[in-house]
Amino acid sequence: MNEVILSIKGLRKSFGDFTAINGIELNLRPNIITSVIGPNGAGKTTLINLISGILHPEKGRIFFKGEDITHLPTDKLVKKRITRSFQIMNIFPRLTVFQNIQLPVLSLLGKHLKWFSRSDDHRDVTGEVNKILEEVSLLDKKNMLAGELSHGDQRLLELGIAIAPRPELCFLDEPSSGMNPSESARVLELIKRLATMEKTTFVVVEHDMDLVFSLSDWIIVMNKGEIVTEGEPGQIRENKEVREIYLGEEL
Amino acid sequence: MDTIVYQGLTGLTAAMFLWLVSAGLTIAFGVCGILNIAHGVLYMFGGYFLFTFYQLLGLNFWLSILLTLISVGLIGLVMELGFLRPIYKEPIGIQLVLTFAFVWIFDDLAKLAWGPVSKIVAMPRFFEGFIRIVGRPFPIYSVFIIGTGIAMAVFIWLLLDKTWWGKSIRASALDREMASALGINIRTLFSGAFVFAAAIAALGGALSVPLRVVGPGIGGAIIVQAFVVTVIGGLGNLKGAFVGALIVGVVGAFCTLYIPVFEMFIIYIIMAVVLLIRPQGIFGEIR
Amino acid sequence: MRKRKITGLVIGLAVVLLIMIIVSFVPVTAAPPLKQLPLKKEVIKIGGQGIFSGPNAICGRSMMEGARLAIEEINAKGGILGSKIEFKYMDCELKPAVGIKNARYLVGEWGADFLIGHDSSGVLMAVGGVMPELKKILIGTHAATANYNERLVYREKNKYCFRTASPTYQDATIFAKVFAKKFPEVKRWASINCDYEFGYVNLALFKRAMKELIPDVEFVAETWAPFWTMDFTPQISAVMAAKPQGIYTSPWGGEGVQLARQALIMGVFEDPNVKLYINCTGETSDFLMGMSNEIAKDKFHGKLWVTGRYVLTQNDLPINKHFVKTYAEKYAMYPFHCTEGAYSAIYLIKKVLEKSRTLDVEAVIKAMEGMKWDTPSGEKWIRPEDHQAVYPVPIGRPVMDPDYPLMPVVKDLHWVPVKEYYRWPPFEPSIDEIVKAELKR
Amino acid sequence: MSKLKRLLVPKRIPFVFWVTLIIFLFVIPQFSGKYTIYMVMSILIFSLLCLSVNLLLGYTGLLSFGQAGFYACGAYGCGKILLIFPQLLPGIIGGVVIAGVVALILGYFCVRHTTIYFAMITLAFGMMVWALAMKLREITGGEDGLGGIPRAILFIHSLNMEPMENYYYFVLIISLIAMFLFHRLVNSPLGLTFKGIRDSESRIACTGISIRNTRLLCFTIAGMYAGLAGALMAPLETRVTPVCAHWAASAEPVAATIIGGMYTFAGPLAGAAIFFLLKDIIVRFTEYWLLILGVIVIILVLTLRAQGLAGVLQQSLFSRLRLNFEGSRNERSDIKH
Repeated sequence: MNEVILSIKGLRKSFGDFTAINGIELNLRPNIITSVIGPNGAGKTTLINLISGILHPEKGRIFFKGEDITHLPTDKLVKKRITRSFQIMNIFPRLTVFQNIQLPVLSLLGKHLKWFSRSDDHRDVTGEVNKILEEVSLLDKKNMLAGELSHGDQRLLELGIAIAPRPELCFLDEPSSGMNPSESARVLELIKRLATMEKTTFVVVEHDMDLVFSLSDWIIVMNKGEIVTEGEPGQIRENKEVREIYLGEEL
Repeated sequence: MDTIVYQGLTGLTAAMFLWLVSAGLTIAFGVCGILNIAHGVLYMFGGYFLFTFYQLLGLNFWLSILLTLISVGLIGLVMELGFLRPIYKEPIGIQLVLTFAFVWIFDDLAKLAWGPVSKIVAMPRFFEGFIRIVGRPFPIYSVFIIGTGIAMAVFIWLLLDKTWWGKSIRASALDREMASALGINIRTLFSGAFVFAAAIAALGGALSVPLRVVGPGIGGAIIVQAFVVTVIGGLGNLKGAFVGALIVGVVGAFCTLYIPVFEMFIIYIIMAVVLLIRPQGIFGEIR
Repeated sequence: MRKRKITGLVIGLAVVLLIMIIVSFVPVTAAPPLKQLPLKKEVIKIGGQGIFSGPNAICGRSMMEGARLAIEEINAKGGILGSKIEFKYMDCELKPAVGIKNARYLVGEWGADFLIGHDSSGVLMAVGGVMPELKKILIGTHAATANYNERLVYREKNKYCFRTASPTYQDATIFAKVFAKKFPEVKRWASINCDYEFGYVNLALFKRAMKELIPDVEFVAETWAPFWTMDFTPQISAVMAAKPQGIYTSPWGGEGVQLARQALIMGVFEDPNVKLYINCTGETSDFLMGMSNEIAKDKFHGKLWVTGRYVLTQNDLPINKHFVKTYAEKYAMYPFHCTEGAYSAIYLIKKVLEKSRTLDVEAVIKAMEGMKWDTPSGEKWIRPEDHQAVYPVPIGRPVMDPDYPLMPVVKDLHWVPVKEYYRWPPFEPSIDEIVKAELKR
Repeated sequence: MSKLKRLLVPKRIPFVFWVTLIIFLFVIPQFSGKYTIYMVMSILIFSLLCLSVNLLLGYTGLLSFGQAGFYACGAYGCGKILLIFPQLLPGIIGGVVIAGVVALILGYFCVRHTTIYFAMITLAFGMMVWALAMKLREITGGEDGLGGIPRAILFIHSLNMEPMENYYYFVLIISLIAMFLFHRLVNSPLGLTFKGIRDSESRIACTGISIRNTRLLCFTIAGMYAGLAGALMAPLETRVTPVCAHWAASAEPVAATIIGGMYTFAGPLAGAAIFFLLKDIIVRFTEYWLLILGVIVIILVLTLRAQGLAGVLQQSLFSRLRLNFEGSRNERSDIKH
């Protein structure tokens, strides 16, 4: 159990005089679902932004399977099968659901620069896209415009785009935000299935504690840009500090 | 040495007009987030109105300038309320095409109103004559222009930095939702800012007519230079606009002195160089 | 709801578009030939174009007014051999592409028999280039590039192109010849010129002529002003730094006004060293009107000299008196070379048709070559080799004159015989060669 | 079968429309005068320019105000080549290549920026081309420009392009090919990538696509289209002058594109025709055509907004027809993001 897919060493990032991430050390184990929890402003999203190359750290290094990826741009990271989803909806509103998934798949198969063939005529792509749409159960809506989907469906699409490049490591930023219980349940079992079937390592930032505890194999607790503690859901539930952080909240 | 000083001063004079136009452009963009191609036309109207008030109606020079600012400000208000407000949320293409159509319309309106002959006003008596700088005559009016330009710079700075209005302007420039949450009335603020921008351009135009002519099409010519200035200084940044104007004006002047052949595209060379070194412009933020 | 509205609007637009297409596709049916008229046509159509937009709109407009004046006079007298003249004038926007488009429209759709006008050399050259295809006669009335008559007509044998306005070089050459005699002591020359063809040619020819006449003449500073220059003070101060005795400038129209005005404000005319300040084509109405205050106050101390391709005081011919008088009554302004060029072009057409008695282009061209006719600027002669009108023009100083209350006029005229300043076939060396030689740039 | 269905059925109405239009274009010279032919040519060329604007504006979300610069590059390149070596095709290709290269170089500066900043920089660079064309007299002929450009021949002397009619067919065929390629492009994976960039930059990066390079590619292609337009114009007008690079010339295709509808393929083409004809008609009747044209443009822009004519039509008339089609569907443009 001591193999590591992603390891972070002394990561630091501050905006002006506010330190968002303060010297984080972290090792992620593969093929499990890890959750990052913590109160607002704990630096969870910043952490993901740093790893996925949207922000650049001032100090520290990030290693993916022992390889330094600290300053790689986002698109290069995706090529290394590290993807993410966004907390604020970030899909292609004027494209159909189908095309939304088509984009990542095309670039995965290195076909996104083909300029003469119609994008729908790539059988392999179409098949793959349909498969993913199946997984996120949007197949029936595939010809709708993404911008016209219901909120829940848009979250699912968000997820779909994130998993489309068949990632080894996938960060999900509040996948269930603004979903009704049934939808988030759907998300939950979807993530679980992918984790087991596709051997994808998931890192989930989540506020919905029920989801977190029923989902994760490992939980990391952050506060004020630092890692408070990490452990199995059971341990975390018992942990004093965590209780203090989540004062009053029922774990 | 003397030549350099003198040439620099003439360049400075030219720079000040550029500064006034780019300042208005920058404010209009910084606050309302709109790129107003018709801004140069407001400069042109500044000239025409001063011609009308001062030359035709024979009013007092300062009064004419005041009236000019007011009337062009009104034009700005009409533009903002009637046409720009509905399209703040539209893609910029719409904004640019709309304001560009204004350039056409205003050019022809000016031609209808003032005829095709380009206009010029007599130099006010108290500005005639020169002071001696490095033994060469330097027009008092140019001194006045330089003074006004710098004064305006200070004034705008004070206005934006020290007054509540300025603060709220900068606030809404940063984050509109936040600003409106703070109880700032964005709509009136935008109108105010746009009118202010128009007035600054008009001031530039008004001050230019004793020295330069005003005629149809002037607006289009000045706006291009203002664009280059803004790109050099960094978009939406007043300090940048000021420095950019100085660079373009003064470097242009020296270019005229030493390598006159390049005079025409020196400003583009400057721009390319700046972009190469600092893609976001001298004072621009990286976005 | 809004959708409905838009749909309606769209359909409306579609209809409009359809109509437009139809309109633009309908070929104009020419009037049926009438045997009794020698020209076999009830109306002779003359199409013209010039600048209507931008700072030089005055030129385009004046050409139109000049042509209109002549046409009204002719039509009032029963037209040309009984055929009335119809006139259509369009905006060339200073864009050659538009000029060509208009020319094609005027000839192809509207059915013009002659084309006149054109302010910018670029446009004139462009339109001239397509005349062989359109097979009609083009008469330039303002744009003055020597490439038009020397290259296009003389070298490239484009017989369809004519011009009633004198070419660029007269300004430079006449000045040189006059001043070499009148002010031989002025030896240090500086120049502020347009940073395009007109400026290059002017300076090159001026230098060349001066060097011939005054071997030890110096050109101490050359500065250039691109299109749309609004602030000439850098140029002026750069020039003045070289302490010149004479300043040669070519920016025209509004730009000419700014330049002279800024020179005045920067004390150029107060400077005892400076004896002469030349502005080419300074006889244009917009220049003189722009300068009227200063001229009235004699701010220039008689140092300001201008040329023009037509100066309204240059003769006392009845035709000139009549022209100036009627024009001034009509437009509260005095005519200048654009007006005169167009006016005389119409009379040229009249006289030629009366001679040829047919609209057949070949015959008309034959008749036009070597034609002599009376114009406000005296008798002009179409030189057969290059289809260029040859006539004398003076230089002079702008002054206020009680006889001409509307605006300043050019007086104190100096002349140089036509033989001496016109370039003659075979036009060697060519203008381009001279420019290359004189301006090492 | 299903493939055949996909190929034909959803396209039936557009298909018929396009075919009739093309046939019409081919027979025009049989029944119309010289000027009409000339005008149709100009419209075709202008629509190519609009396509180039739209590739940036409608498909990649970048507003270029300097396309006239590349248009001029194409025109000068083509003109220069034809003056030296009178063979039409090499001239055209040369023009396109030159424009493409220039676009590639300038694009390096431009594509780092978006929205208004991009617009201003492209405008400034367009004006730089204008200034250079003005200045380099030995190469460009200065203000008078390059004159006497021949329409030359196509490979063999029997294919002489001097007569208008012949050149018309040349322009028509070339621009039809160009439009066809453009259509393929925007429906291809690359086109989809462009649209992705337009819709969400941060997201496109997260699909493993490099934004800047793709933008640069797009900018270059657009430049080449503008160059093609210019290259076709040069022999038509037989003269190229700096003014065709002036920024005012860049604004017209933008206006036409937006009026026509920037998020659609046909929009800019329709826009080009409308804009051109509008101008052509108005200019005949009034000296103050700028005023009228300006007013019309403002009215159109304020009523049609971002959708443009094509968008509105698509939405209000064809939407019912299109809803239940399988496969890709032209995306609608009325959704803000």
